[in-house]
Amino acid sequence: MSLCYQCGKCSAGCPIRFYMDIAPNKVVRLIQLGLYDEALKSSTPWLCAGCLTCSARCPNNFDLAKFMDAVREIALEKGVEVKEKDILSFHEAFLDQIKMHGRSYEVGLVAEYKMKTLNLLQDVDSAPGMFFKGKLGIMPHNIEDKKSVRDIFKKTSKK
Amino acid sequence: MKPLTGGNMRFGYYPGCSQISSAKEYDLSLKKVIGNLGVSLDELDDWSCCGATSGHVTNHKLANGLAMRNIMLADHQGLDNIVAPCAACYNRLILSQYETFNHPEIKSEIEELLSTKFEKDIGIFNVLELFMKIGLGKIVENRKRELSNLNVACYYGCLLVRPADITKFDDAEEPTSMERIVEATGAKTVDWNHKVECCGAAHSIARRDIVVDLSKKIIDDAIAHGANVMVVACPMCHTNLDMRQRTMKKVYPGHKEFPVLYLTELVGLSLGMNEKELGIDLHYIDFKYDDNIIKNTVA
Amino acid sequence: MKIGVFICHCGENISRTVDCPRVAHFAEGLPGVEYSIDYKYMCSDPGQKLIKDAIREHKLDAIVVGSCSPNMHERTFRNAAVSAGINPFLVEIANLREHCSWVHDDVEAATEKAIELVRMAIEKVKRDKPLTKIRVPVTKRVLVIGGGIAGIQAALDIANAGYEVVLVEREPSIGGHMSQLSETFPTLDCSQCILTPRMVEVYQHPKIKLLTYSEVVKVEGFIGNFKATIKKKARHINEDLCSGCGLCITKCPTKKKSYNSFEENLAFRPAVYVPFPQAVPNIPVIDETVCMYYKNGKCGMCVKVCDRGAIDFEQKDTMLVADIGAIIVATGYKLYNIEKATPESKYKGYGEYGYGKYRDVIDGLQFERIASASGPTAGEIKRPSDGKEPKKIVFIQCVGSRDPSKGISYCSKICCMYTAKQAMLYKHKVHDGEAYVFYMDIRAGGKMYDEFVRRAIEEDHVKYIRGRVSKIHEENGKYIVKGEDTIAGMPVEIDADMVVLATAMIPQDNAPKLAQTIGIPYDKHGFYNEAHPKLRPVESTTAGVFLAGACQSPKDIPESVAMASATASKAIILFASDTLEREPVVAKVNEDLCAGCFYCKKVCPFGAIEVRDIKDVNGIIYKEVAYINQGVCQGCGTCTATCLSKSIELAGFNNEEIFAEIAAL
Amino acid sequence: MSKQKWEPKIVAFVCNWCTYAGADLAGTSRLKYPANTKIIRVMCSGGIDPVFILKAFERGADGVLVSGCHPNDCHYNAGNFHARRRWDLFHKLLDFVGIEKDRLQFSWISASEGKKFADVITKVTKDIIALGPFKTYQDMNAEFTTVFPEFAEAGNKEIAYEEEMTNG
Ligand SMILES: Cc1cc2nc3c(=O)[nH]c(=O)nc-3n(C[C@H](O)[C@H](O)[C@H](O)COP(=O)(O)OP(=O)(O)OC[C@H]3O[C@@H](n4cnc5c(N)ncnc54)[C@H](O)[C@@H]3O)c2cc1C
Ligand SMILES: Cc1cc2nc3c(=O)[nH]c(=O)nc-3n(C[C@H](O)[C@H](O)[C@H](O)COP(=O)(O)OP(=O)(O)OC[C@H]3O[C@@H](n4cnc5c(N)ncnc54)[C@H](O)[C@@H]3O)c2cc1C
Ligand code: SF4
Ligand code: SF4
Ligand code: SF4
Ligand code: SF4
Ligand code: SF4
Ligand code: SF4
Ligand code: SF4
Ligand code: SF4
Repeated sequence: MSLCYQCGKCSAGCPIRFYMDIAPNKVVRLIQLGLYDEALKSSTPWLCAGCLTCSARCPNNFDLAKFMDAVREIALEKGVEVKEKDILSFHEAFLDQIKMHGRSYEVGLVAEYKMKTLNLLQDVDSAPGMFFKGKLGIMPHNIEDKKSVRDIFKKTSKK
Repeated sequence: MKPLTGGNMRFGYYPGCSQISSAKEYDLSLKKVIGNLGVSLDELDDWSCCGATSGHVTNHKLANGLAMRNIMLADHQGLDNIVAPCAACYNRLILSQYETFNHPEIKSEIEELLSTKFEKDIGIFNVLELFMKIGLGKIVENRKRELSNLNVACYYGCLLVRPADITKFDDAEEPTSMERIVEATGAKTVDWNHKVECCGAAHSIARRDIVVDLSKKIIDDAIAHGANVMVVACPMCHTNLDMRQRTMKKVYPGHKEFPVLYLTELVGLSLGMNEKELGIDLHYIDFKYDDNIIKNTVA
Repeated sequence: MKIGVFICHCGENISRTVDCPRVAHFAEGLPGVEYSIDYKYMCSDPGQKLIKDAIREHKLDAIVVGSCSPNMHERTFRNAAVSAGINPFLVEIANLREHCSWVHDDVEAATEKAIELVRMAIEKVKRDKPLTKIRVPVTKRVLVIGGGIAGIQAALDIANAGYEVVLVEREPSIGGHMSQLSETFPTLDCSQCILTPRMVEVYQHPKIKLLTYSEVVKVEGFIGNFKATIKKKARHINEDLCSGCGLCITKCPTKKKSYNSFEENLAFRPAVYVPFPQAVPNIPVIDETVCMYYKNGKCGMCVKVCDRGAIDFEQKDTMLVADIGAIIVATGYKLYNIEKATPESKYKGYGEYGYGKYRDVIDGLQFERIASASGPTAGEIKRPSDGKEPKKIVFIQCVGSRDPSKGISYCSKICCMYTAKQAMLYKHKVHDGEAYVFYMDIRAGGKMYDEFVRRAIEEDHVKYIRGRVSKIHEENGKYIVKGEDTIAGMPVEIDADMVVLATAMIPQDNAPKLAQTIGIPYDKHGFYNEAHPKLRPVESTTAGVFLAGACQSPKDIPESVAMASATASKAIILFASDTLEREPVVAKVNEDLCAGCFYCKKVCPFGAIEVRDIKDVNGIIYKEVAYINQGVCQGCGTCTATCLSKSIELAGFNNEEIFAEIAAL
Repeated sequence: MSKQKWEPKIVAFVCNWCTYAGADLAGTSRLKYPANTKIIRVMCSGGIDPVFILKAFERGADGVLVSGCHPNDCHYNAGNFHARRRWDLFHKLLDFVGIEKDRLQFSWISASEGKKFADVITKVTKDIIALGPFKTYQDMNAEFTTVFPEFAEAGNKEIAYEEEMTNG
């Protein structure tokens, strides 16, 4: 983490920068200064799309994208209140599908996501199209050895 | 079908979740096209989801575990390499494997998690590398259609070439491998700005607003540089850039529809296959290629 | 052999923990010791007199002094011995203070150790051989490699002191990068105006032999006695006949055949050219790769117009050999740019900034040419792509520098300053223009330097934004510069008309090769290494080779000039006497024993070992052996430890002497 | 101090420019360390012949320390680099013939590291005391000298190889 010399190149190139409350480099700075709470409650780590633009361009080879992964993980462990709840709900719903079926199941995902966020109207513009084109399966794709995947979840669970 | 030099090529195949649902046409066209070029794919038995963005953004160990389960299956199945057509899967698999083999702590952690031992480094290829391995000459030789009316914007997105020191196949800022493949089909490529810009795929559902803005910028830049079609090599990119144009039209009233193809579909067209065979009719934005006539595309 | 032993108390410094009389008494009983005594202050005048008297009185052949570290007073005691008639290398010091009394508390243990140290010294001195300092003659001529401002300054200083200089420049003209600059910080005086007179002075100086369009291909020998081989490339123009009228240049039909490298590829030049109008010497060269005569044997226009008959298509490269006493390396730097933005060039390198892809994204030297009154735009600020005056210009600092991901960890040191200068020049020329500078830190250490940067901000209203730019892309003829103002914590996007990148200063392409030719070390980037970063900053570790200017690390003009004058004085110091005197601690090969394996040659860090043929009476070579050049050998002894047949001895530290010390334990 | 107790004999081969000066600094700083070690000065650690060490053991030394400039600080540019390669091999050889590795120790001590010098001497002395007197030299002497030429040969070959690699 001391690799970051706060040049700001990461923030300058971050595609999501305009939607974030503080710049990605500032998240690093706050952690460098030991101000964990401030960093963890910002929306930035949640909005980060993991696109690796920052890591690819960082002049000092600091892997900021991976750092963001770690910040989110710590925030979840510490139970810090998440600013971008919808995003977290999405990730949770996505992982739940994998836990259940071994593969992602889009109908289940959307259903669960909507249950979590109560944002029932959000996806109407694409789903009908997808059904129409025969792309969204009504049934989930289950793998055979679901237990092995569930085990991975169980063993890595933080709760 | 002409045999390839050095006999038939076989690759392991990790389709990834999108390939069996929202990106059916990618799966379809991939299999068709490379079959035509004399290459066959062995699908990984009982593969599971790589965890995608949601995995690594929330739980590092889980993410590695989900990805490495598939590497383990590939090893058990005796595969030396696997093709992962989705950029996100490709990125997850290659990074997890890299971490596993370069960090002894992570290796032992994952080995314990999956009760296995990792010895073999499995080659992980994306579709671009797959075409490179097959050889561009093969495409040229088998070309049936003249695609020279197409001005193609090649879109790599963020996860295909990054991090360049691990993926090691192309330049991170100005990659050119996709252009070379497209040029092998006889189509033209345009030089544009946003070929490695992120479309925000991870937030496709939760923050539609962001994704629409970002995708709009990408499409506009391609149009501004004279492209009449865009080619992608990732189902997530495709979802955002094709399907999201529906929302785009609402948010940006003047938006004109712009066709987005999978790289495999474009290659398929040049090999003489039709839209239906390649699943192009499943796209949200229509694209018809009736020998030298481009209809319904922004010129 | 009669040995004298002198044990010093150093006031109480030694005698507090070492029983000095007992040590002296013990030594007295050892074989070979003729005389032994202890005394309060050996280095004092009475102490030295005591030593001298004892030498004379007891007819001593060698002495051992038990005192402080040899680093302190070895020279004192050697001088005393010499004045009493003993060879200085028959003096050994037993370090009883720093290595004994000061580091131990126990009197018994310290005394015992002192006794052993003295005994070891006695055993060594018994085997010491008288040595004389080595004298080597000095050729009083300096080879200066590189004719930038550093090379020019060094050459002039040395020549003005009355010594001969051979100045070798790779390009057709001297002047280096300084001749390309517009105005120079921190005074904004015109670069050409202050440089050109010096270039002319070099050309006219009777003591300077100027070899342009030439390269040093081989260096042999050692300090005071180098032999340099210089390749003079064919100009295809007879320098003695040419009057520099320039007619051939104006008439040559290949007007736009190649990029003008002096103009940083912003202009073209014909096959026959001088790099720039004020070139020294003002004699053109013909570029064989472009000239039509070399392509198809046709044209010959230049021959027709030249009334002096100076064109010579048959001219060949020639080799010159010069005897040289000292070498000054002043080969300067180049910019990290990978590829310039020429219309055909492929984009590579700094992909995210579109460097080499967008024609209006240029580097610092290109801006210097655009701002220069003698440049391709006659000093008007215009974009290379369409010749329009840019109304919004962005400067980006630290491009490549301080960027380990691109392989450069260091700060290029001058770009903060020249960026401020260029932004200022822009504002002076384009009054309604806006100038932005993206920076990480401002490094403006120097007299009037920070004031200069402040002036750019306060008086010329250049907008400084702290943060590195991530990406530049083009949109409708504008360059969208995406940055982050890390102080405000806000993203910034500027739609600029032109972007200037302050790219890193890196060594010349051939820097490592030249270093290998001369035999000097260089760092991982290719900059030449100084002998000591603080105390010997202008010397290389190879004796007689000095470093000036930006070839050692990024430098501005004042520093380059200061270094150049320092190297000149180092060379002049060397020439102050006719011969060089060196410590005689050098290695020597026993030719009878040498097996000719040349492992020693491989390990010698100074390249002091050569192959020598041994011939029989008929002059037929029957054996090859190692030969150590005493002028080059620095006496490290690495060869002696490497030699399997034990054929090499290091004077003053030979195996016998060391074994004797070990045996005395 | 009574003489009954066994005191180890230790020889330190040090280079003139760095470690010798470091030892001087330990003195000027009045740092204390055990008196068992005697210094033999050579110009460069690159010039220390393995034979010196064998001789020292032969003459009854219980331990040997070799110390020079830090890598890259060498007064002679590269002498200590050769030393390091040679010692790596030599150390392996000692192990091979059954001399405890700790009897021969290496360190890099610069002219400004007086404290380090004192610490190293203290540590080496402690290590050697722990190993006890060195008696086996006579027994293995014969064996050693037969192995030695091969070792030296191997060492030189490696140096030569290394040089070829670095010079192109
Ligand atoms: C954009 C820019 C603006 C600058 N502005 C200023 C300023 O305003 N003020 C200031 O003080 N400094 C400025 N500088 C710095 C200045 O250019 C350098 O400090 C100075 O030129 C260094 O001089 P030099 O003689 O060491 O090297 P150079 O000028 O590089 O000269 C080296 C010479 O050696 C020759 N050479 C190279 N290799 C060989 C070889 N193998 N054999 C023979 N000859 C060889 C080269 O052809 C060249 O002529 C600027 C630099 C840049 C990049
Ligand atoms: C806190 C600090 C830390 C530093 N650390 C470093 C570092 O780590 N590395 C580094 O390279 N540099 C360092 N420096 C800088 C370094 O101290 C100077 O570069 C260096 O000492 C300058 O040497 P000088 O001979 O020019 O001047 P000085 O050291 O100032 O010597 C001038 C001498 O002239 C004498 N004098 C003054 N006036 C007269 C007179 N009228 N008549 C006769 N004698 C006179 C003075 O008594 C003095 O002895 C540091 C400086 C400071 C303040
Ligand atoms: S680009 Fe790298 S060094 Fe710069 S602020 Fe971002 S993480 Fe830090
Ligand atoms: S990885 Fe996250 S922080 Fe980095 S550029 Fe992408 S979105 Fe921004
Ligand atoms: S070569 Fe002839 S024409 Fe050309 S400058 Fe010299 S004298 Fe003039
Ligand atoms: S012969 Fe060559 S140099 Fe002379 S005028 Fe013709 S092209 Fe130019
Ligand atoms: S001088 Fe300034 S611009 Fe140049 S590398 Fe150093 S800090 Fe960056
Ligand atoms: S005054 Fe000193 S501390 Fe401040 S910037 Fe300059 S060198 Fe650095
Ligand atoms: S190492 Fe010894 S034997 Fe071999 S060449 Fe050198 S001096 Fe001769
Ligand atoms: S003593 Fe050192 S410098 Fe002299 S010849 Fe031997 S290895 Fe070279």
